[in-house]
Amino acid sequence: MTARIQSATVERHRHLMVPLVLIVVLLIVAALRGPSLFTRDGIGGAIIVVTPLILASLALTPIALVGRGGVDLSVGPLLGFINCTLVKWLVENGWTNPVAVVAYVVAAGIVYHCIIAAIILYARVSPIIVTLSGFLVLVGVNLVVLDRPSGSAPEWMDGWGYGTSIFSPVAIILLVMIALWFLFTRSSFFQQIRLTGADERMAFANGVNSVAARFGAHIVAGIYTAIAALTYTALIASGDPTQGTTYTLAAITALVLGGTSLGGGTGGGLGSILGAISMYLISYALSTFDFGSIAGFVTSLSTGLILMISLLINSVMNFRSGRAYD
Amino acid sequence: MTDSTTRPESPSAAQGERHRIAISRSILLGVALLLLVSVVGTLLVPGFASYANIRSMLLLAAFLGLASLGQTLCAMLGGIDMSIPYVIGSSNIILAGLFNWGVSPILACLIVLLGGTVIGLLNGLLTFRSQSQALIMTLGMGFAVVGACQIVTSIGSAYAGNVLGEVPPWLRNLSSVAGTTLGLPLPPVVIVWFAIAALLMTVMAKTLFGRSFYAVGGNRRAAARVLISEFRVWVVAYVISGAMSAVTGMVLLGFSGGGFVGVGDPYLFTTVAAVVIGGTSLLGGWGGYGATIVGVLVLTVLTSLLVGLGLSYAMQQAVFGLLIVPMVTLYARSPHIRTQI
Amino acid sequence: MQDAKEIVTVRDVRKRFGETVALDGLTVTIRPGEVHAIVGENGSGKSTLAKILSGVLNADSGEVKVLGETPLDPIQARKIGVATIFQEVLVADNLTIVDNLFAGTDTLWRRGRSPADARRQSREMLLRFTGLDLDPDMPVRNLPLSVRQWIVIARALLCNPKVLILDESSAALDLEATAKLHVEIRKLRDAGCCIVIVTHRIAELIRITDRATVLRDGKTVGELVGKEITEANLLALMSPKRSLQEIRPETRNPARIAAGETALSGSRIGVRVGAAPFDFTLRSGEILGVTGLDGQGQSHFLRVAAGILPPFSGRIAAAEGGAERPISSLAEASDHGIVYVSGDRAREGIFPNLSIFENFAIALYRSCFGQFGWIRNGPVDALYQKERQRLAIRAGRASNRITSLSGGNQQKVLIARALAAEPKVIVLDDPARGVDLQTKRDLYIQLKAFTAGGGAVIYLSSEIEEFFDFADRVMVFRNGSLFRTLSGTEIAEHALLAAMFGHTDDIEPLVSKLEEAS
Amino acid sequence: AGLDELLPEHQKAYEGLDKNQPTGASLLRDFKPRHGPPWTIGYASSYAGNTWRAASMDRLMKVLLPQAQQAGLIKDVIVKQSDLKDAVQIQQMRQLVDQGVDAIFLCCSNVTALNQTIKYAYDKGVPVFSYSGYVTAPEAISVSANYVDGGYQIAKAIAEKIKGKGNVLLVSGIAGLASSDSFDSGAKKALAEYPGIKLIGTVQGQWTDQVAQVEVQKFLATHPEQLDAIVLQSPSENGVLQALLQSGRPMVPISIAGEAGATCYWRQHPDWVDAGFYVWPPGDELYIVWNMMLRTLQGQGPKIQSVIRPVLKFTYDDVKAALPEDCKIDDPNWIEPPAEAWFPKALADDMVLRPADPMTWKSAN
Ligand SMILES: Nc1ncnc2c1ncn2[C@@H]1O[C@H](COP(=O)(O)OP(=O)(O)OP(=O)(O)O)[C@@H](O)[C@H]1O
Ligand SMILES: Nc1ncnc2c1ncn2[C@@H]1O[C@H](COP(=O)(O)OP(=O)(O)OP(=O)(O)O)[C@@H](O)[C@H]1O
Ligand SMILES: [Mg+2]
Ligand SMILES: [Mg+2]
Repeated sequence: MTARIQSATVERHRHLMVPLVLIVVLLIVAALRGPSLFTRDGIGGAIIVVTPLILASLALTPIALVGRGGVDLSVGPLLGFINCTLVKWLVENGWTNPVAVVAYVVAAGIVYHCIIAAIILYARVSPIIVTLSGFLVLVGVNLVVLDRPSGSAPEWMDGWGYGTSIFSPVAIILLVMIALWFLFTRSSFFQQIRLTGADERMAFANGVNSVAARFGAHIVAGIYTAIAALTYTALIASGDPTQGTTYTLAAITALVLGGTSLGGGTGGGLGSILGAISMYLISYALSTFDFGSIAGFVTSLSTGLILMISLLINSVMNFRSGRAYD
Repeated sequence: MTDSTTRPESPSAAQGERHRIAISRSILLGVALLLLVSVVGTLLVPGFASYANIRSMLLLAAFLGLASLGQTLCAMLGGIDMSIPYVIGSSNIILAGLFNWGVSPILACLIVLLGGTVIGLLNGLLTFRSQSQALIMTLGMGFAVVGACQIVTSIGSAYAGNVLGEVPPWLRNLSSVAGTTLGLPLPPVVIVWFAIAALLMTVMAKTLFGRSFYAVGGNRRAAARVLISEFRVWVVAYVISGAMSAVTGMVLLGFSGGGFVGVGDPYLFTTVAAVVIGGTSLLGGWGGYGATIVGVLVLTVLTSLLVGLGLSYAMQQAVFGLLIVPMVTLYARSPHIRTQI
Repeated sequence: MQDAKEIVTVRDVRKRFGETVALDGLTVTIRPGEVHAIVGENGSGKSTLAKILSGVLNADSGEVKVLGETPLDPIQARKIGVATIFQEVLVADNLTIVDNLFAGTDTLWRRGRSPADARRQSREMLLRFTGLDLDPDMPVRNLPLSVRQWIVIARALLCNPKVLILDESSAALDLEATAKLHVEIRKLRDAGCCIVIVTHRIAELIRITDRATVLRDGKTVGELVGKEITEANLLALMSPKRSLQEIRPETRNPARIAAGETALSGSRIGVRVGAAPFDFTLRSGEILGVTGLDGQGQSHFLRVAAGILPPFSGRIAAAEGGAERPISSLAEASDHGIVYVSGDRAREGIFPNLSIFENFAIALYRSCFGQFGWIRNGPVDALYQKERQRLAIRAGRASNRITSLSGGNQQKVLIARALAAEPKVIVLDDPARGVDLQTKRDLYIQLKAFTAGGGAVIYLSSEIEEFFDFADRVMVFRNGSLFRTLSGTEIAEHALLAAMFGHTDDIEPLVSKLEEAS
Repeated sequence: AGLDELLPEHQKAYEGLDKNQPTGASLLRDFKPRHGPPWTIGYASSYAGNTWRAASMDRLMKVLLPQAQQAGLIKDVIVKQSDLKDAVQIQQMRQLVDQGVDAIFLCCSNVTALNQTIKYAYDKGVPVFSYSGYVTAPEAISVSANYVDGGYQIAKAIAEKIKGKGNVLLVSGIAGLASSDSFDSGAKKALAEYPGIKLIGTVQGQWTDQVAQVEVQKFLATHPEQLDAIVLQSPSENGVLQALLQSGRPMVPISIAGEAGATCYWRQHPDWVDAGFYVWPPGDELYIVWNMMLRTLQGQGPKIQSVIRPVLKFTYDDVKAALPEDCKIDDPNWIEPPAEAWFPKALADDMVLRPADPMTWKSAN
């Protein structure tokens, strides 16, 4: 019996295997090639660079979990939007009170995602399509808000992107958000999200409030995207209309590397965190090699291969738990 | 999207095409929108309806149309192919590179086509078992391919991402604005596109092979029971997608006269947008290339209109974005959950 | 204030889907402490009623009162005390047993019970119902249909309901399980809550219900109480057009079958590890029944016989002009004229995105036109019209989506598809699941006609009544292997039960136990 | 200090410079390297996709690096590509610092995003240099031509060529990047001085011939009205030329800034245009930053945060000298002025407090 429970527990965490192994391997490579990663500065730098990605991929997680093949393509542009408007609308008008700033970014994220959730629910269009249009719209809007990289972060953020200490403000934000995430996953609310995502018809028919669950999932996503934008602003200490967009593919990749299936069902926040970290480590490990003038191409090639191989292993391992055939 | 009402049998009702659920609703809407945009364009933009403009719109539509073909097939199975833009860019520079290395044009084209097909095959094989991860798997494939091809082209050249050189005149003529078909002032690639489209649409409508896509998209298990192999259909979709991306890359070389790896980038989300606006749901089972063609034309004409109105690339994207949801809501709403239990 | 004697009042309720009228002025009243059956042909609106009572659907017009309130959505219905087991077994494949079991018990902010309790409770319940000690953290994905059905039933019982609605919940259960279910139902009734049962299993219905409301085309056409509830009366009300007589299939004739040569045979077949291998032969002109308690290997055997799965050991062979053609794949099977019809239409039957016609035709394209050949609708259409008449399929335009048909009619389309292929052998996996009496009869008649024409049929059912007057032989499975084959007059309740429960001798005690259980 | 320390003739080049570009006294004027030569250099490149980057990389690998290695000044150059992702560029730069390079140079990135990273490097004793585009970090040295002036002169020459009236198209670079925006502002200023000239559109050429070609083709297709000239940011003249040739329209003058293909067309059609301008010749721009970097590492003490030189005009005779009659009009190479002409010793020496020839310099110890 206990054996059975074991197996069940193992099965439920199987998706974490690949990112874990990947991280270990990459850490070894880093240790051999670029040991400076393990210095105070190395870690400090890693944290400020990886935090926006971790938070962005955490933002994708509840949306993936709440089902209908939910993947938020617009996470990047939204991050960019909050970054630009924060710099352009608030800082340039002198509203730099920390409380006001945080309140604004969170509100912006929540409002956007409530709109998205409402469209998904009431227009009954699949999330990937809704967020694709969100992506396109925001890409445009961002360049209207800020036509070129410029502006500056609120001065209380000065030095947040300097990253020479492990417990930098950014690191603390990261820890708080992760802690909050695990509180969230303990809540009954999160259970409702999982039920809705696993089988919306079952959930609805059994009196699960699937509408509230979806709104909730999107609100959480909005909050995490907002904080991601905040830490990104700290990283570049300015506004940038185009950079945010690069986070969409990066975050989705981290999500999937973390073993979360875009088809719903498996996955969770821990996976996304590990996925994001391994994304950073991939980039770091590759940068420890010197490929001269073809560096960019080798990076692209190896990133692609690592992605494919991890996914492959993942799907092979989860094969039993994959779509059952006869 | 469907006429799913139950009426008493009328004698005439049970014949010919009536047997197929029409996706005409989406197509009609698309065509209506297309006409609207064209009229607005003609009124607002001087020379919008000029032959020169129509010709170049058709040309750009042909490129997008060829690129979206594979995306449509994948979407009909609930898959997605993110490697399209990267395969386009790669085949674009590789072909230019091959020309520079003095490989005979025909052979060069065949090599590139083969390459695209192989990549498509790999995509299909790799994604079959974990179909929900197709998005990232194909993306990874894209990165890998584009990286590899740039490394190859950078051999003996400083201009890796960016291969310039002699493009054979026939290829230039095939897909440059000034190209002519048998003397007619219309680039041959447009004709080629129409031909491929016509062929594909008939095959989809009129052969078991074509119907298999709908069957698998609708219910994989049931398809297996009637001896339709999900595996084969799935892989074929991706193979076609890879091959068509390679073709797109080639004709784009003829268009721009120089290899550039970034030439495919605009097609990353545009192909998806074209498919969706046309009326093929990304969840599989619905739509078809006919719908995508409408989507492609809508996007192209709209782009031309927006450029004409002086909107920046960014604003064009925004307008597309604003367009998608209403369009899809009009004809591709998923059923209300209440009716699904 | 509603009349104390009535817990559920449905007055003149209408519901339409597009142009389909599902309910057309339906009126039902259900009193406390009664087991109330809703009977009717496929598509008569039973499930729609069930959905309206549980707030899944809302009536277009008319009055719906449950304990004085109108359930507008499942959440509210749950509050009122309505628990429904829907016709389709609604479980989330990727979630664990316990998650599925307690779905909906938690509110948005508060947990109903501690995870530990939940685990303990779920293990106890499933042990009681299925006799299996199941790990609550195991995903339901890999569980057999019957266990999933039990999970859904247990879920309903867990929210100790005042009104319990079962829409064909026994369809997926075998005899023993059904008996257990009846025990639970009686308990609840005696506790004063009222139970609404939708079922096509007349025998079961007669056994357990106190009152039956009969529906036709979304209208109430009559109410039967206690002793009035008989097959004859029910049929008369459900479909007055035809008398009971003419729909009784003609009785079998052993002589012809003995004469028929072998159509399909298997030697040393083992369907799973450690199961004793066995032989079987199917003669043309014969209807071979297959049954057994759940998980005894019978459905596995059926898939082997149809070529969907290769046998674990031994070989299946189709006889063709004396020669034996081994069968190891679906393709080979169909080459040798063996077709398979599944009772699980949603999962492996219909194409929900295709029209009724294409659902019928798509299986025929290959034989008619080949892989890349030109499809011409003419010939297929002729076939379609023929089969439609033959099976009396109640379908609208052939271009309608198949999902606009009721379950029973969808099933008929699938059977029509099988017959149209002019096979030698038809393998049917519980095809009558959730199919009304009328349709069943039509089906039996068609299969009889088919065998009369020299065809052979393998027919799996967990409802033993189906075999009476119908099957020529019945293979009873036990422990993954053929336990006993009954033929001719042996095919009767007691003998079948005995075999299913592994007794070879007389089994009066067991049967009486079951009887009094139910 | 800073600008006013320069000789007056050199100060002229700073006129009309982009206002965000820092021209204060350099923080590196007393910089001492952590150790003597040979030094290891990091090149944090953000992009490798166009001929310009390629040509510049070519000069580095084939000419400058070998020379400096010869002179025993440089051990190696470590190249990183961040594919236009700021976060990656930040990570790579920090990584370069942590793995102990002695200096970092980078090209035309976001003007502000890297500032904290540059400070990080500076505090670790690693000077950062930006070429062909500036960064606002006070710790860095930015070297380039005066792009506002470049845009101005190029546009003015075109305007003169079409006699001050007609429809003009502007092919910009990458919207949002400093050098691109500076160029545009200068060009627009010049065109505005001619009432007869109408700017009928702007397209983003992305500094890539193929992109420029497609964009111009789209533009021509949707703008049937007459077009009289094209002002463009190089590299894109080859693409624009192709677009014009393909469109079947009459050829119009376009600005020439060093891409061999378009210049070759000029070689073959002498009165197509009157003058070309070097604004950011890929190899030479790199030469400046390389030169200033060596000087800084040698402790020559740069005076000012931005090293600016005026754009350089060239004529048909220079082209004749540079290209043969049978040149190719899609030649992706660049013709550049001799490095010495682009960054004369006099100018270089004036930019530092303790001038010395960087190649012959010997470390004190
Ligand atoms: N005749 C029918 N056959 C099959 N499905 C139907 C039929 N009528 C309605 N439906 C299903 O019911 C769904 C909801 O009906 P409808 O299209 O009217 O949306 P709606 O009116 O907006 O629903 P709601 O008002 O509850 O949001 C449809 O999308 C369709 O899938
Ligand atoms: N979601 C829906 N969309 C369109 N039509 C529907 C829908 N649900 C039911 N119908 C139609 O309403 C009628 C009644 O359906 P219902 O499922 O209530 O019949 P039923 O009595 O449950 O049949 P069965 O015994 O096969 O379950 C049928 O004609 C069916 O086609
Ligand atoms: Mg409605
Ligand atoms: Mg029903």
